[in-house]
Amino acid sequence: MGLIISAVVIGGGLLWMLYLSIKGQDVDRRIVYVFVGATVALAIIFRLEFGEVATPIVKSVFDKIENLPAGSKIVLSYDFDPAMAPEVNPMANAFIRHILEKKHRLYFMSLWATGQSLLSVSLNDVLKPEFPDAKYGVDYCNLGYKAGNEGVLNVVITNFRKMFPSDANGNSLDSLPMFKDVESLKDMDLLISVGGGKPGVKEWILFAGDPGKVAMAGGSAAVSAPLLYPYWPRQLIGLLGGTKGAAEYEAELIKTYPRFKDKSMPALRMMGPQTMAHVVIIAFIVIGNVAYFRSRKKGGQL
Amino acid sequence: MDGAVISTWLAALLTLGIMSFVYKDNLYYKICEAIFIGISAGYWFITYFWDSLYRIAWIGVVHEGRYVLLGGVVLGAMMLMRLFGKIGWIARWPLAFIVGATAGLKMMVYFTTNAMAQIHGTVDDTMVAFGGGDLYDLIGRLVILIGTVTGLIYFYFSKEHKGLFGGVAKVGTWFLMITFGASFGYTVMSRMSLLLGRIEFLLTDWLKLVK
Amino acid sequence: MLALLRIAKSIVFISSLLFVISILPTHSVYSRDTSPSSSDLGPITVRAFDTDNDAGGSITVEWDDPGYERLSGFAGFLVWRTNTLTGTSDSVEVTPFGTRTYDDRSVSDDSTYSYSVAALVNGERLMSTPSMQVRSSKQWFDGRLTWVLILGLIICGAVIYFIESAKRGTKLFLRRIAGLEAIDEAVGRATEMGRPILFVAGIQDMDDVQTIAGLTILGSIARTVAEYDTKINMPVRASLVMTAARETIKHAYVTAGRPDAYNDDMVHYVTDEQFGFVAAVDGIMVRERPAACFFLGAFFAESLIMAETGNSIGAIQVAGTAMPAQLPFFVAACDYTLIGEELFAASAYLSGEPRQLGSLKGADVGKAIAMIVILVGVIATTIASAWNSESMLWIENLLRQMFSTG
Amino acid sequence: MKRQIPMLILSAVGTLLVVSVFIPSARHWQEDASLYFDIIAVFAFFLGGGNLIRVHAEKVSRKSAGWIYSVVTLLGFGIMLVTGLFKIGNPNGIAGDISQAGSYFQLLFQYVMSPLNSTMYALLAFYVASASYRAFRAKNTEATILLVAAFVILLGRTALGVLLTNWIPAQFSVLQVPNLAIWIMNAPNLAGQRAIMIGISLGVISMSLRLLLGIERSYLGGDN
Repeated sequence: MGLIISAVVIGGGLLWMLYLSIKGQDVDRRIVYVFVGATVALAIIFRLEFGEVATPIVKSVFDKIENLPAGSKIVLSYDFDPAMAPEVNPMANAFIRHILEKKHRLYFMSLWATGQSLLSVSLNDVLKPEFPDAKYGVDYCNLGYKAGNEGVLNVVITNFRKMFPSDANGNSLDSLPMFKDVESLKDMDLLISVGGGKPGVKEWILFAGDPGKVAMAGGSAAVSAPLLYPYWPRQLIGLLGGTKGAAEYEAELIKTYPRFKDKSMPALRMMGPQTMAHVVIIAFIVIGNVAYFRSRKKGGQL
Repeated sequence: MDGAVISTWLAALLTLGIMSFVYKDNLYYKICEAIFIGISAGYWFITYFWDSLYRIAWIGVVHEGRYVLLGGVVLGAMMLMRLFGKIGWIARWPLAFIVGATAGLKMMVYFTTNAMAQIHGTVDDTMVAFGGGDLYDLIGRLVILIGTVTGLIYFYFSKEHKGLFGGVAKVGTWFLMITFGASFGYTVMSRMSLLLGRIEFLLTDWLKLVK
Repeated sequence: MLALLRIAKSIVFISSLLFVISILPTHSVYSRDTSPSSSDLGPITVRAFDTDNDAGGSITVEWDDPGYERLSGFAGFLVWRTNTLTGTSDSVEVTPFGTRTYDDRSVSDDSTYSYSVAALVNGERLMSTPSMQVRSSKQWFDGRLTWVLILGLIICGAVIYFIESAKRGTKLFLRRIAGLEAIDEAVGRATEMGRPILFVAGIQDMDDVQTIAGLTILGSIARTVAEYDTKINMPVRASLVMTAARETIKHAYVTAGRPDAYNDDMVHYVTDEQFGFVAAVDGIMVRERPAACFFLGAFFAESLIMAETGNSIGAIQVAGTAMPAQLPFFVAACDYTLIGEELFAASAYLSGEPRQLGSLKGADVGKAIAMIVILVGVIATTIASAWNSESMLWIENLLRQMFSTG
Repeated sequence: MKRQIPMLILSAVGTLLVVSVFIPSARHWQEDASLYFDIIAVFAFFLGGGNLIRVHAEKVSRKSAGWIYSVVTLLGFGIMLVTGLFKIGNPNGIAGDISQAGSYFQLLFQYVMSPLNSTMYALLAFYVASASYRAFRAKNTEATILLVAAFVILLGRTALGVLLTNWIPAQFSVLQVPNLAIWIMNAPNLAGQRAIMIGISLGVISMSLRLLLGIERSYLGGDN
């Protein structure tokens, strides 16, 4: 039913735009805006979901976490702000679930001031309710945010305590058991940065992963993912690009650990409406070109 | 009404206010914009204040005895001389410090990580360009090689883009266009997801139209 | 992706092959099943040396394992350190399985040390003979960066050479850049229409070299603006940029001989928040309707929001950034876009000053080197692999060494 | 004098930091420089924030057009300063983290700033659509190449691409749209990115040298 309504509304609208274009009228940009909004809203109201299969670049991150021996040390850095959160937060949550499920030790930090707030949301909404046995200071800890962008990495690559004398809650690092054998980032088994701006995955590669020779994985907004491709697979073991990457990771996680099936997997859910919106944009490009060639045939100027 | 309801309404009203801008500039948007500017400027000032001034400068100098940081404080104080007309020119000193540090640091970072690493990567990717692998690999490597070199030729400033050189530079622009088109197409999905997040908030959390 | 994957696969394959070869002998002699007693095994040999390329305070210890790790009661290797000046000894670390090296970062450059390594088997310490005495020291030069230094000197040398030769009056040719010629046109149009100019120097602070590049272009634009007496509006996201931009514009007005027309309010701080800043800039655009918009500096997601809003009010738009991810949006929505390097070259072009132009010619030498290296590298590796040429292999390895950055 | 000393500082700091890359024991200068930058930036904020207050206060006092919005901005700024400086409502008091859940500062961030931020960012979806409609037209060779590349990638990121081309037999699977999209990302796109990145780094080098040598110094102002 929903599918039919959406198809009629969206298809009809597109045909109307095509008709206008063939008649040689240019479509007002506001119509384009209304259309995009309506498409997305319809797709949300009548939920559509597609299956996802992990591509190699995502699978390699999953396999890395999957195959590290239990108790490995993994840093997860929240390098994003609320604006980017819908796209990359699902990645961070999927990482938390996978890492703790595998009984690794998880060190949270953030290079973005706004990241620490989102980090505490993750801790309260995902980590604490789903992993009640995880002990603070033993299984995970939160270093919080430090100003200084990649300068922070410059320091912690040789010495954590110099930059973080204490964690986000004011405990000295020496009082946390999981910091006993950690001096710097070099002692980690895997670094994961989730972000989409600067500092982000790229800065982590350049200032931490590369100089420290520590395995590095990333999650990034789709916009910056192509820039990170050149680093894969040499300087980056894998990368989750955009909601699609997040959805692939979620699908892989559910496949391997069915107990997460009933948990919220926002990226998977978001893929349906996105695909719809995509199709509409493709249609816009086609219609735009029809309009262009029509006007050219008539000898009109653009 | 409890806090959750108020906060949802507040967020929804602000969301709609900003969205109204795509239709046209209006009073509602102007209010949201004014709130946004005031709140966010305050937010950042407070964040810098506690994280840099207090945690780095004050704790660092007074409690940890890292007197080297005093240099930063002195330079920062010089910045404020801008407020006093006559000796305002002193503010150029910290500015000069920052520009010098940026030039020095960024020059080396860009040189090693952008230039050297990318050249290394290109040689690596196109290695054994004419041996090994199947046709697919071979074409891929050749394309990377040709694209990188012709792209660089496009950026070459000291020769007119004419004749053969101009032709090669033209091929370079084609590669740049593919790059731009590909990045654009690739990005569309993530842009959509942002809008999705907001509309979902409006429909689910606020209007409760969708569960 | 497939090509990269194959390369990755072959790397994994070769390295695993090497790994297998390297562990073969020990495998065949000692397997867990035969369980030799510890007395059958030879001594552990230990080597300690100053960690290379560091700032001192660190000694690297390496040892080989004659087979202890395969004993059933093995618990790890204990690294034991003796300070040979004071005679005190202590254990520094028990290394995890499979480790044969330890970087002791708790030493002082003023002492000498000797290291032993003990295999911990069934609660026993099977101690090696101590290593030679060693003292940590700092290096004055990081040897890994030799090629960075050499290549850097060549490129910087080329830039300086051309600056100097331009200073002496050598004529330099530079091709035209369309986006730059549009700048005067844009300013002119704003003047004719009596509408202001909007200038945004990116959204990064002064610690980004793109912001500085944007400001240097602002210097040229502001001079034209001052001469034409056009209005300029420059909202900024970072306070330091505000200070620097004011200096720049003021200087331009003074140079143009109109210092009295300058006003600090031309540049105003909005907010440090990325999208708060965008909200304000969009508001300015639709309310003040600038005839020309300049977006020159480091941009992120806001690039398209600003450029499309500018497009909707019909302004002439010139953009320039070295953020590759944002270039497509500027290309799509602006009239002219300075792509990457052109942003940095723009101020030199606009100034027309020979020394500045010379520096661009120097950068071209860098590009020539890059192209030559890529081509030579590809030819050498191809020949080396196809015909087993020793000399080509040597060239390939040399290039690899040159451009590996650590 | 007013220009020579800053020039001297600039060149000396820049040169020292370049040199520090090569000297292991001098690397901490880079950290120190980053910290200095942070500290200077806070002080500079007093100028920026001051400017913000002055501009809006002037609008209010002159009752110039839209002065009421300036009142709102000033109020918002003031509220954030007060709640943040005194950490009002912070469960851990003045020693607590500023982003501590429950503090007024954090509440304002979460319920006012966050939605504004996300929505402003979300507007991009509209602008991407209008830009696609208007700008992606096959006007000339360059525009056509741009359009085709974008089109293939767009198709490749959706199920539509799979549906359209999965009739292509396996030995030509490269031509299936999703694979073609990946190939474009990894071959020609990568090449273009590389050329841009190498160009940028050389641009930064020549720009930095112009700064360090004092050839380019418009941002430092004049002698007055």
